Amino acid sequence: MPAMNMIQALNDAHRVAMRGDPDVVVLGEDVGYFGGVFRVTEGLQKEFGKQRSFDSPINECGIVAAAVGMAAYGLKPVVEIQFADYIYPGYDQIVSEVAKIRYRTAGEWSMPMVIRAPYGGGIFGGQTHSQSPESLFTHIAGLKTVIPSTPHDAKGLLIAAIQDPDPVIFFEPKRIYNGPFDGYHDRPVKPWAKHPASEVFEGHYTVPIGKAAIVRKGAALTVLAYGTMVHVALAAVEERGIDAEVIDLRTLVPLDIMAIEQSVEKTGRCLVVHEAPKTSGFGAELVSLVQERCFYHLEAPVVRVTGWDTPYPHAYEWAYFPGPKRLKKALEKVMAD
Amino acid sequence: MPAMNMIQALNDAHRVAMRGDPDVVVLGEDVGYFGGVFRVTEGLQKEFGKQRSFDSPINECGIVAAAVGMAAYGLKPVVEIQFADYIYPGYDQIVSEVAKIRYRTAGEWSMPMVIRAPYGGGIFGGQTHSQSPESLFTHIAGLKTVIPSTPHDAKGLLIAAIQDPDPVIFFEPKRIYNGPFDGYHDRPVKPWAKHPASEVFEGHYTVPIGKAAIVRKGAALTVLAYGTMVHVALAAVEERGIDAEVIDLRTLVPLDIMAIEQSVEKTGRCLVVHEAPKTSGFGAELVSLVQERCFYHLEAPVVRVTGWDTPYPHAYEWAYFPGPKRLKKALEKVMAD
Amino acid sequence: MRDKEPPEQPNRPQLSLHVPEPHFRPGDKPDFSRLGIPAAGSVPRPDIGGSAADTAPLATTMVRVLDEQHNAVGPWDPKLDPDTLRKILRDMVTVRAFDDRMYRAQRQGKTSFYMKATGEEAIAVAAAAALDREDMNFPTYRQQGLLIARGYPLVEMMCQIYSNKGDKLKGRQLPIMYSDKAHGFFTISGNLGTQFPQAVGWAMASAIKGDSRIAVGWIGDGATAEGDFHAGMTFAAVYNAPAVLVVVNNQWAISSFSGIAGAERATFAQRAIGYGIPGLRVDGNDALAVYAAMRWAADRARSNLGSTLIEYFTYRAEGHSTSDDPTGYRPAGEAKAWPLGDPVERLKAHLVALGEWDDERHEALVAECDTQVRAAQKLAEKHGVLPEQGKDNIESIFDDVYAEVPWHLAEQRDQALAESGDEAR
Amino acid sequence: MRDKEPPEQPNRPQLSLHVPEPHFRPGDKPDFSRLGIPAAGSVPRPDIGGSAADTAPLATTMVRVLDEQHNAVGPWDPKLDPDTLRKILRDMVTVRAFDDRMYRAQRQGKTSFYMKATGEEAIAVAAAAALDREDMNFPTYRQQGLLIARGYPLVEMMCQIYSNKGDKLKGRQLPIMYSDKAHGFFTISGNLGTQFPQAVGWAMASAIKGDSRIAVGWIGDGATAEGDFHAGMTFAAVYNAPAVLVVVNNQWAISSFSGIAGAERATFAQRAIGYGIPGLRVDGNDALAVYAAMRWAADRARSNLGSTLIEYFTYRAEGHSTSDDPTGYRPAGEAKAWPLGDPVERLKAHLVALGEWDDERHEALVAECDTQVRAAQKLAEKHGVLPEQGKDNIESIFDDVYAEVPWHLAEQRDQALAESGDEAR
Ligand SMILES: Cc1ncc(C[n+]2csc(CCOP(=O)(O)OP(=O)(O)O)c2C)c(N)n1
Ligand SMILES: Cc1ncc(C[n+]2csc(CCOP(=O)(O)OP(=O)(O)O)c2C)c(N)n1
Ligand SMILES: [Mg+2]
Ligand SMILES: [Mg+2]
Repeated sequence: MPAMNMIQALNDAHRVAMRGDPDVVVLGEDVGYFGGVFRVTEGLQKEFGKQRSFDSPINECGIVAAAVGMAAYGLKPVVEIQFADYIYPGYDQIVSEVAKIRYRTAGEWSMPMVIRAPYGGGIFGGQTHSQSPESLFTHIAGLKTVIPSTPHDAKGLLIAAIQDPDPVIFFEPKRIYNGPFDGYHDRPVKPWAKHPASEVFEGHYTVPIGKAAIVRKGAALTVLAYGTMVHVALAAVEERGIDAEVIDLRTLVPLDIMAIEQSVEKTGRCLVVHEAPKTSGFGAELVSLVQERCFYHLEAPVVRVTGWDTPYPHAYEWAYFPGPKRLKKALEKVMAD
Repeated sequence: MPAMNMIQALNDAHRVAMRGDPDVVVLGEDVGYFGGVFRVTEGLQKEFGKQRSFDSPINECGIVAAAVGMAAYGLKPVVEIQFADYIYPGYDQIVSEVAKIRYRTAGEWSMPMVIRAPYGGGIFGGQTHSQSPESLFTHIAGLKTVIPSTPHDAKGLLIAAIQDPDPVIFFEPKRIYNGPFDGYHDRPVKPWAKHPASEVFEGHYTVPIGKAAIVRKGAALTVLAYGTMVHVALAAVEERGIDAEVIDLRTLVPLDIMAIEQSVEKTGRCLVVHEAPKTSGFGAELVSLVQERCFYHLEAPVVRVTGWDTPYPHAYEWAYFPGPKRLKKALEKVMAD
Repeated sequence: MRDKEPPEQPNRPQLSLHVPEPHFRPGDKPDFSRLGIPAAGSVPRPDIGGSAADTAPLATTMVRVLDEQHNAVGPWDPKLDPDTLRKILRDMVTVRAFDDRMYRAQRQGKTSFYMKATGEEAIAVAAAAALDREDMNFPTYRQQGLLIARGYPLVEMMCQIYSNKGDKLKGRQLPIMYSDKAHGFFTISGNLGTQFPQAVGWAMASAIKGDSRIAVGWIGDGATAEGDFHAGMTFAAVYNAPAVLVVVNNQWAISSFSGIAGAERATFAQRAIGYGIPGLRVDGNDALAVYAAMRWAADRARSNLGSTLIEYFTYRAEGHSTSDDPTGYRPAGEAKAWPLGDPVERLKAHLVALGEWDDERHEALVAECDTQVRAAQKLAEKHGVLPEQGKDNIESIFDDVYAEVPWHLAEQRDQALAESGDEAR
Repeated sequence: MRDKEPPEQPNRPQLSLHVPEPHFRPGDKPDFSRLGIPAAGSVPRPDIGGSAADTAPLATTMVRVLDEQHNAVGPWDPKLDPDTLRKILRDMVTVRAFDDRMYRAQRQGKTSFYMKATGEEAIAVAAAAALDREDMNFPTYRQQGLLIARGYPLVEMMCQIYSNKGDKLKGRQLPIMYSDKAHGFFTISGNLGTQFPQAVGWAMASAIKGDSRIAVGWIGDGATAEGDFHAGMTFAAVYNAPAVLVVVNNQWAISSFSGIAGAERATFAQRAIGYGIPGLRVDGNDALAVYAAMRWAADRARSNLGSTLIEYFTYRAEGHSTSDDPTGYRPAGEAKAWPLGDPVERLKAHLVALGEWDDERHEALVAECDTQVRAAQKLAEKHGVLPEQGKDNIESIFDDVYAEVPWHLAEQRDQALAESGDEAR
């Protein structure tokens, strides 16, 4: 089983899906000849031709709208938004069209498509290359939102997303494209090769949408995380030597509520972690669900560890990013309360 | 003191602000000669001339972008988005520009502007004339989000919003433009005239942004609501004869957290109400804040009463809208737990 | 903040903002003589293989076929046989009868909303006649003529308008937001402009698959201001997409006239030239010109020569919708004064001039269409009208959000059913 | 779902998708002879009072002033005095020296990101010379020449690039995302295109206030595809806004060439004609032509005659940014083959031809600018470089989100300070 980084795994997922289904087409800014600014679509044009993998104009509204038309025709478009920070010009097409077409036509038309976008911070990208806008999509009925945290899951989830009958917003944590990240920016970057989840099956396989992964079993408290923060949380838990259960949500909508309930009912304590700003972030939904459904099991308030309610400040990246210090303080708080 | 409906009160707020400050200009679709499809800007062009109140092309991106340029010049634009459902084409300009310009320029440029939009259901407007997208704005640092529920507050809050140094998203509950609504769609519409809050002071006054209003004092539980739902909640509470404290938030960001904490610490129970879909709605943030800050006072889980996680279905308006039945069931639940 | 006093610049003229104003407001006497309408048959018909530049002159004039004597003249005459002409006439008359009945139905409280296409009937109907049955339309809410011309059952349309038991859209959409794949009619969106670039995407897919079907994207004059218009034009130009892009310029948005969309400085057809796409400006009340232009553009697209933008110039004779009263912003008599006439009357007169039609037959046709519409209405109302709807099948609210109902919607469905006091599944 | 087999239509040609491809890819030998560059001085200069149509011919050719013998010729010769020409030359040389030093600084790990304007220096610099000092620019990230031409301190620019203690933007913005109101330079956005319609809004405000200042909106060839471009053009046309709208066509976005933005079928200047706005296509490497076109457009705007779109045709000689390596998608030698030459060399040669300049003076100038830039760099680095930043003044993160810090940000500020182990305020 080959060891891959997340970019290679995502590239492989495209190839597997495109070989298996001639209706899968890929478009987006710089995705064709060049293979994308993060090289996720590298070589697709060579293998599948310009009619199935090509550059688009710089117009995210047009990219999504073209995908809507293609899906209406019967194709399965996979589009890349170069950075999640640039998805907003396409927001109307996503919210008003992609998300609602199955519903408003009572199923006469459906919108099988994947909208991929690298997201999140930790790369000194400043205000417009670091955002985590997931909760702007989890609020929209009709969309599924998926965020992988390992090469293995990235490939399996992307293939599942391409095969899904419904539109999937697929956010890729760019900070861990090339290696897992424990939150210590001053330590050398570990490559994926050393991580077990870099072992990616060859060929076709899927990781089911809507199922979380318990990445660390534990009894003392439950940590809910996704994307880059899964690795940061794991590191903090180990450091603090707390017997935490760490759940990688993998899919935000539809959420794996069973996994969450079972864990919190067991631990009675819960920490919710994400990079996005706190107010109306997806953590708010998680806290609400936990207290609505596990209230009588809770021994302490559910705590959120998030980015600040400010734009992403370039030079202050590591004071903004929810790193080890913020996590450890929160772990202590949840355990102390 | 003249009795006004909400449309008259908002129109009056425009006039007061425009008379008091020559830099206030109004633009939007159909707002000029015609005075807006809901007539909120009626007569402004006649009184202030075409250079200060005029029709815009049908391009919400352009409307907001023009306002950004005008605010950069030193004007105070007040723009109307014809329905909140049509704000998405302007979303990039709002999220990436309006919200971030003060921050990214360290205060060198500011964006004093008001973006008004009628929102919410109850008028048989179907999927694209009924939406409540407030949580898509409360997540965005740099924006203030205001929602009035009476003519008196509508005028005072709009004047405060126009005078505010920061951009304000001002959502107007269109269902109660002409009269309060108790949630019983089959009962005759009551005009505002009969409601005390239709008494609107003449001339200039403000209702402070960031301050909630306790519209009913009570000890049994706390109901957090805004917009149309304030009136629906009050009616349900009276019917059930529960001694609830009903808080009209009026501003969602920055939130009046003191008012909420004081009330919940007193009552120990909390109900959160909005028309918007449940998942990642603003209710999730409210539930999270209450359980984070009042956990040890809570005698029961905080309950959300919301619209469903579906688009707004035309014929099923009253099965979708969080009306008296849904509220009363929830009130019982919170009290029973 | 701006330095409140602009800097002193003695030899600088003071700037002032230009805000377009329609020529006539309530109380004014409308006069369209300024239009300078070219004579029918006076505009050349370039080869479909030509360049965008070849059509530049056509973007500022008007393709017209029917002359003052009601004869079809000039190079754009599509030379349609009388049966085809009568079919187009019948469909236009049906649209008008349908609009009339449904407008009344709304006024009678049987539904929440309606939009007529009065005065614009030739556009959707004659365009449909020029297209292949398999071509796909991405329409706005004013192209009901496409469905009627393609034989979509009136009862189906009415059930959608009533959001009733017979509505295949399950009462979820605002009235007139039709959708029917089998009749090549993409689901209408309430958000203006979105369908325009979607049509280009569909056309791109058809090209990718080596298909021969083309797409038609429709948009109104006011909505051309949306970014979606630019997205559609740009993608159409870049990929040479097999699409026909249509601007229905009825000169009004809601209360704002086409000048607020930029029509004071250029025609909408001229926009196309700026993208290197051919642009045609066409008399939208002349059914033969409408047909000829659509046929020319469709042939280009189908021959893999790329997209064409057609501006159909017409006049919105009635209110924007049942929520609108145009006397608030334009002269009441303006529709009467409109010089390009009534598309139904003009086609009728042409058939009469051909000796293929007469007043009795026309009256009979009008009566027949009206009867047909009334009959359909009776049938549709058997399935109920809006005020009675939304009480049962509550569970249907939660279907089709996704292919399968996820847990959170299942929970909400149970809650909704409990609420509606009908646990029965 | 689509009927997997497209319907049988024997006499229908199969469609296929056109995907634009640049003329040369890595390994090819670039040859720009196809361009057909018009002779300098050969293009007429219409009156600023004319219509958009008058400029239609200028939208497809190229306004050029400097001929092969380095003389300024033709109606567009702005007849600038030698001192003005030397000032423009100096500013261009300064931009190049600045880019060179800051590019190295990024490579040395002193900052995270940098973008050069190599080969495009004439555009921002000569345009600035043609504008009034009070006019407002809404730039992209490649108009550093505007700041340098207006005398903005190099140290200020460098402190922003280093996000250091001297950075007036408090380290919040990506390098080169400058902002300076006093120098008429609006805050650069990371989101492409947004500034273009904002410029029109500023111009509308100036007109509303009876001011005489105009706005200039800048955008790249690739970004013209964004909806914001259409918003800007539409608002400019509707309100006849006193703005100059500039497309810097350097023929490349990141890895995609201008054909992916629609340039195969029309020039960017032609877009303007479609809106009824004058469009000029100009040799962007000819400083005199750049100046003359901007001056013509600025005079129009200031005379309340409305907006003009200028396409400055140039070539992005280096990578898109420090994150990009162009040899991955275009021939390495392409910049050398670019026929419109180096804007610095061309202006130098013109001054020499005028007898107003010579090689020694030029070498002296280059050395002087380099020294000036190095001196500024020393000063800037006294305030620190990026890797050392972000450790103190943590509380500043929470300022300027709003005019006043609301309770929730105050709480987060305390949390951040506690975290950074520096309770000291
Ligand atoms: C994005 C968006 N903005 C605004 C509206 C409100 N609206 C509905 S129809 C309309 C006027 C459209 O005019 P036009 O495009 O000329 O089409 P017509 O009604 O004349 O056929 C407006 C402003 C909308 N539906 N969507
Ligand atoms: C909305 C948005 N989409 C995508 C990007 C990513 N991006 C940054 S620069 C660039 C290319 C822009 O090319 P062009 O407009 O020609 O400007 P140039 O770099 O050539 O000056 C792209 C795609 C962005 N910054 N914003
Ligand atoms: Mg119209
Ligand atoms: Mg470029």
